[in-house]
Amino acid sequence: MKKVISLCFIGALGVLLLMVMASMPRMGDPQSPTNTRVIDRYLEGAEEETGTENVITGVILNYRGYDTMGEVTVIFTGLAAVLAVLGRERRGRIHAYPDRSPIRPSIIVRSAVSFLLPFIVLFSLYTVLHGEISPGGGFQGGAVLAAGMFVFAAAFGLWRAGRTVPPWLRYAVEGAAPVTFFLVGAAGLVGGAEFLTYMLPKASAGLQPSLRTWMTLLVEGGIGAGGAMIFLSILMAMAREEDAGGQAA
Amino acid sequence: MGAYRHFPILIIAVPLVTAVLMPALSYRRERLCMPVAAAALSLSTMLTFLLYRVVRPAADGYLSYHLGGWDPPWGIEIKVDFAGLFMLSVICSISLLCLLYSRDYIGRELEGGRAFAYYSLFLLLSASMLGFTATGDIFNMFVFMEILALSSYALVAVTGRRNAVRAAFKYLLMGAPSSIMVLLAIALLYSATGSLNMAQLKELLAEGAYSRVVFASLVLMVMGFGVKAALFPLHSWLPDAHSIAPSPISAMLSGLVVEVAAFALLRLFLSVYGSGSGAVSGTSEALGVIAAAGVLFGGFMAIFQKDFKMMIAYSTISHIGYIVLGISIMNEQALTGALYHLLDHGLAKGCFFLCAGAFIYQRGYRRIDELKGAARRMPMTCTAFALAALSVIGIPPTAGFISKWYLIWGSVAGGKYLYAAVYLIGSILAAAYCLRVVYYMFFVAPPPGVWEGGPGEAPPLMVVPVWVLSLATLVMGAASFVVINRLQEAARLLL
Amino acid sequence: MSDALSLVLLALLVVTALAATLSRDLLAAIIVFSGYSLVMALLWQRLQAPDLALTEAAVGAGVTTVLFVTAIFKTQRMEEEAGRKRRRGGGEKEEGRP
Amino acid sequence: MEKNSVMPLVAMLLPWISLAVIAAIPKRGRDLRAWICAGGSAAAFIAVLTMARDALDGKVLTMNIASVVEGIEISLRVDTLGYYFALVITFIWLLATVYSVRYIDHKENRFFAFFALCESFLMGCAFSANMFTYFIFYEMMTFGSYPLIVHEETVIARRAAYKYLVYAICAGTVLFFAIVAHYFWGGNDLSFGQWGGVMSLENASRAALMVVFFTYLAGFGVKAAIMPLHGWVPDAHPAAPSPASAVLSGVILKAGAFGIMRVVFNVFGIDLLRELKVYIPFAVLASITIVLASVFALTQDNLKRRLAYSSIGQVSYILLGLALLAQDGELGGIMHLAHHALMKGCLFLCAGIILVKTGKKNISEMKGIGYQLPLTMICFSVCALAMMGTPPSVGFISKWLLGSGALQSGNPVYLIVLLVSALLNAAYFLPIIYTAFFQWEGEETEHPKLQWGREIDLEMLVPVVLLAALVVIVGIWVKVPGFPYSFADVVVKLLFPH
Amino acid sequence: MDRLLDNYHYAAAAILFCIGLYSVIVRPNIIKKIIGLNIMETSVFLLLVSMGWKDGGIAPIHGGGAEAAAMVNPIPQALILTGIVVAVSTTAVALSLVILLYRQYGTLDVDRLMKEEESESAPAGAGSGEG
Repeated sequence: MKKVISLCFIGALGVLLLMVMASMPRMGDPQSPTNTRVIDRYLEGAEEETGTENVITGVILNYRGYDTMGEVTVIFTGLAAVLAVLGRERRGRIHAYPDRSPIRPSIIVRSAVSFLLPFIVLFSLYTVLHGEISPGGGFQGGAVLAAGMFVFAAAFGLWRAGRTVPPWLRYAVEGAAPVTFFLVGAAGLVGGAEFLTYMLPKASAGLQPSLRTWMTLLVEGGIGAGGAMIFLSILMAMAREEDAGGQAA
Repeated sequence: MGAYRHFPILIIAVPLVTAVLMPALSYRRERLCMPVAAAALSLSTMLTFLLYRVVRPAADGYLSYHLGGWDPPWGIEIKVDFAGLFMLSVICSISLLCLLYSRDYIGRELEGGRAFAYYSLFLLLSASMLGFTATGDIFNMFVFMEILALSSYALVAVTGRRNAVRAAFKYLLMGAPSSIMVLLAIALLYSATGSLNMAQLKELLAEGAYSRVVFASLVLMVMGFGVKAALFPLHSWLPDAHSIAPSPISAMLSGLVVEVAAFALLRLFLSVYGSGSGAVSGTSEALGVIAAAGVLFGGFMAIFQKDFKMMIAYSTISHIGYIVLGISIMNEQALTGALYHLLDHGLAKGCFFLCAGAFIYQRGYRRIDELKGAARRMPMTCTAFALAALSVIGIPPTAGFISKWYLIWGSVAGGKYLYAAVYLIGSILAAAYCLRVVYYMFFVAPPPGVWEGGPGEAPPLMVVPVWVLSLATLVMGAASFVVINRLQEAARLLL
Repeated sequence: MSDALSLVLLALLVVTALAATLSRDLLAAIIVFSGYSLVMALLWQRLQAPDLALTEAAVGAGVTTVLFVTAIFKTQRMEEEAGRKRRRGGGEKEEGRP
Repeated sequence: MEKNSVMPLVAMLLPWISLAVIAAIPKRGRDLRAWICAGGSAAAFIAVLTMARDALDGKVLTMNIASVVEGIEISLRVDTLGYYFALVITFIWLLATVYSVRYIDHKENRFFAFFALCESFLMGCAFSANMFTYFIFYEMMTFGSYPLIVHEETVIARRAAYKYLVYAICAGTVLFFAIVAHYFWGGNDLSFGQWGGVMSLENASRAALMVVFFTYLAGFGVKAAIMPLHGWVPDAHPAAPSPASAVLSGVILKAGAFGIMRVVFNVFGIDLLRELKVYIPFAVLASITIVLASVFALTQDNLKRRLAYSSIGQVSYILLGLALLAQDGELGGIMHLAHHALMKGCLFLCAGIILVKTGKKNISEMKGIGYQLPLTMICFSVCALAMMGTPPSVGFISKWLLGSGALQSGNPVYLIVLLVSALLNAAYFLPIIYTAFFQWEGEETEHPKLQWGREIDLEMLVPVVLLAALVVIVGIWVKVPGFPYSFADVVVKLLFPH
Repeated sequence: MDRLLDNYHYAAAAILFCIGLYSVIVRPNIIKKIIGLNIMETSVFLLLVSMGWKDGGIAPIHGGGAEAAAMVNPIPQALILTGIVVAVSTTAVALSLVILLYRQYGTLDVDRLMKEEESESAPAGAGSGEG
């Protein structure tokens, strides 16, 4: 019964949505509000104003930097939530992943992974550092790095992974992204400008490339490292074996 | 202006970054988590109250902060007008009290290794509410809403008990789709206007282009925030979540989180879509009917509850109905009443849940008939509860009376006599469910085996917040003149 | 941009989404879902959003999938069928949902 | 004629002395505490007395406490009418407190504390300068009197108190609506400033004014026990301890009547009411209440219950007086407020003494009780006769004035109502006196001898005797300044300037 | 309706949204519900991206003499980056809750969870625990 009702509801919603879509501006229309308002400054000005060739990065880190600060906080919140629900994994209590996996990764997989891994890490670093001139950026790089670590963990087990990236490192770096954001922003405050303006009082002389770029890189690196570590911690918390929680109802 | 200029961002960013530091802090010194968190929150509370010196209810009385120095609409803007500042101060002070309360309560609830996550999430919750209220950019609003949502799911489940986890999951299953609806609504709005800044949106929407898209986005917004605010048909997650969560969290959830969602509705109606537009007027009519139904439904359900916290949760549904009804009436008086009721509801409901927490912490009692004769062993807590109950009913001279006065005045002035009747019936229902408990506490002999021996009053760090809250309801009622006129000004400006 | 390829990609999206929704084998559903993310990434690449394509490929197809797989190894691989229900709970399906 | 003064506030706050003391020494020295409470209300009485001169000269003392928004402020204002009510309150309260020193035997802290609170809140009502303030103190008083009724904590008391609370809350919400409507249609002016009334047909339609008036009538009518709304009274009075029920029917019922007085005098004004013609249903309601209440009283055997019904009737005398809208009618109504307080207070206190000394509740058990408690029963009889309206007594005065008011207003039918009710009063009071003095257990021939001294228990007896004496004295020397007439006269002169 | 022929990306987004909603509301299995959530979210992202499209547009990256006029709208892409993060965090939280639920109830089926809820009267159960 309830199924029928909800199906009707969904159907009705779908029809309504389609009607709305039909009455929206034509996709790709250069005259549509989205393509006429606000964006010109981004497209023309970004390069000079933010010093990033990749407009996306410019927007993310400069124009809408506050959003990105919120974004990295969201992912940190995800970590904190997972930890609050499942608790941290206990050191040395992690067994080969996946615990009850039917498949044992074969030697081929392992050697393939160990061959690929350096390239993955390299690529992620490239993505992070080259974010402002080419596609990519802090978070993308972090995600790639995390994916690489996941592959490593899948092949060699979380235990190895947990040893390769020691806990203290993770604990320290987890919060890196928001913290770097805050520090850079506070630097702007100290400089007498608004929060999150990438500038310092009077240090920005003879640095090459400009101080703004250095700070951008700092933030990118923070986001990347923080994101990767957070993903790894979430995975570990989810994959740790059950009795370790000490919270059976 | 001077240094005041930077306060808004500091108010938000300081708790946020403190929350992020918690894991690193916990790695060696977990005991320090709570004091550090309290310090951060009290700092932003202080800054918030300092802001009252510069923010005035006048056309140019607001404080606008352009992040990164990019002026809107290109950059993101934090905009603190008087109504927003009022909400901010409510959020700050109540969450500070709940945080203090948590030390004993959570100290016993959670074993080490998870407490840091609790405090981190608590700070994230408060900070996200602050950011959510203060922001002037509609997508930024969404981001903070997500932080808010995630942290509250986790905080409901933090004890890790069967029904707690289930309640949290129920909450998530209703909350996450609603967030997506809000995101979709924002997308539609952006496609119709090409802007995300609230102020600019209001101007652009006044032109009335793509009216169908705009209307759809408004409806989606109302559905999305309606779930978060537990409006009547979308409330089903609330009773479980609020009654099963640890009590300080229940206080936060029902005292602040649902309120913030209601405040978001107010912002949308007045500061984004504009009270004039046809979409808003049509929607607010429907919203009024729904809210009225919610008032009555919540009140009736609350009367028949056996579980104390359940009763309070249903009363929350009813009172959110009050606020939304006031918003939907859309005139100056009703709006003032709604704003003031945000304060009153926060204080009273916070006090209720903290009282319930005290009973649970001391005796593990949570059924209402277990509270018979409670006043003999825990007089302080019971008296505080009675005071707050007066405010919930709306007896003069409590804050509840003031807000109800304005709400009813507004509904009479708006010619909505039926709504006035709804408010009156609502307060009769409130009297029914509150006074029953007060009567049990003070005038009924405890049943055998209950309240014999065992601990009495809760530890001071739990009793003090309870009393501060319940006295605040009295003070804000008797001394409402300190703020009410300026609130009315702010309401006039919003319209 | 009305060209055949994006039409195909969209159709593929819908198909994969339906498959992910309807299959009883959760693992299969998740694999299909990661395929869905990859198709989405391709589409975004066509829509001139390389950053998004990269992110979606890494996060949607990579991280999310791994998290899902972990969750499944922690719980169970198959959806409960009506038969197993009837053995344990007594056919809820017939009674309808509470 | 207006001058600022803190005196009203001081008078209001004096009873809180008792609270302070109780908070200070909750355990030790029971009598000491009780007497200090009595001292508190005595102080309040004296403080009120000091304002007598201004009130008699028609001066007005004002004091603004807080202002919520324009038109809505919490402020005190002592005009003659309010002062008069405050005088009644504090006097009855003083006697009742003295009486309770002996009477109350358990939970005395709670009782005295809330007793004092109620006094202070009631004075707030009397001194309030606008409807908003009045409502605030009125509601506080309502909730403050709940513990007085539930004091015995027996099942009956609980049920009665619960009933009281339900009635009170519903009334409160109705009243709340009435006040908002008043504020909205009365040109944002809730004050009791001028005697003409603030409502006018310019600001609001006829129907709107009707709505405001009748919601006010319903809201205050619950306390004033107008007939369909009287349900809580007959249960609450027997349940409450006697001093509580004395003030309950002596003063707290009057708070409702006083509210209606304010509505009639200061909100609507005589002329507007006459124009709206609402006084007709009002008067009819009052008359019905008078007659029916007396009829119900006939059927009661429980003494306090019978007294309660008689109170219902007597309060409606006041309302009838108001509804007549004639000079003497208003005069009689206002004066009856005090007169009835004296008489009914005395009667209830007597009932209390009977209960304490002989443990008898029902009239049928009271054969020959006049010989065991002669003084008490003499006072009782005096007041009972006064209730019937036999001269020389206060009851006679008010009945006389009301009657002439009925004639002035030109519909003598109300005169008949008064006569009928007088007969009914006789019908339910005389049997009590008869049972008390002319019936006794045992043989007709040997006469039970008077037992003086059995009732000597000054704290309880002095108030009774004092009240009974006043009933007669005030009935004889009516015009002495300080007696009800002197105030009522001022008020009525303000109402009917021509 | 002919506009729909131009906006078929939008239409696809709407359809995907409904599929996701179906999976969230109707499918009894929890993991399916979470998959549905992800589908809903990505559908909104698709809507946003195609909203930012401009006829003959190029990626908004300077260098190589790309002229600004032809670039597609960068804002939706920036928003979606945030949105993706939000989606994955939500998924992580939901999945951890799922793991805990399965530990305690031994089922992933919502109907059975509801049955459990009725059998154990929720508040009392919490009451026994929470104090």
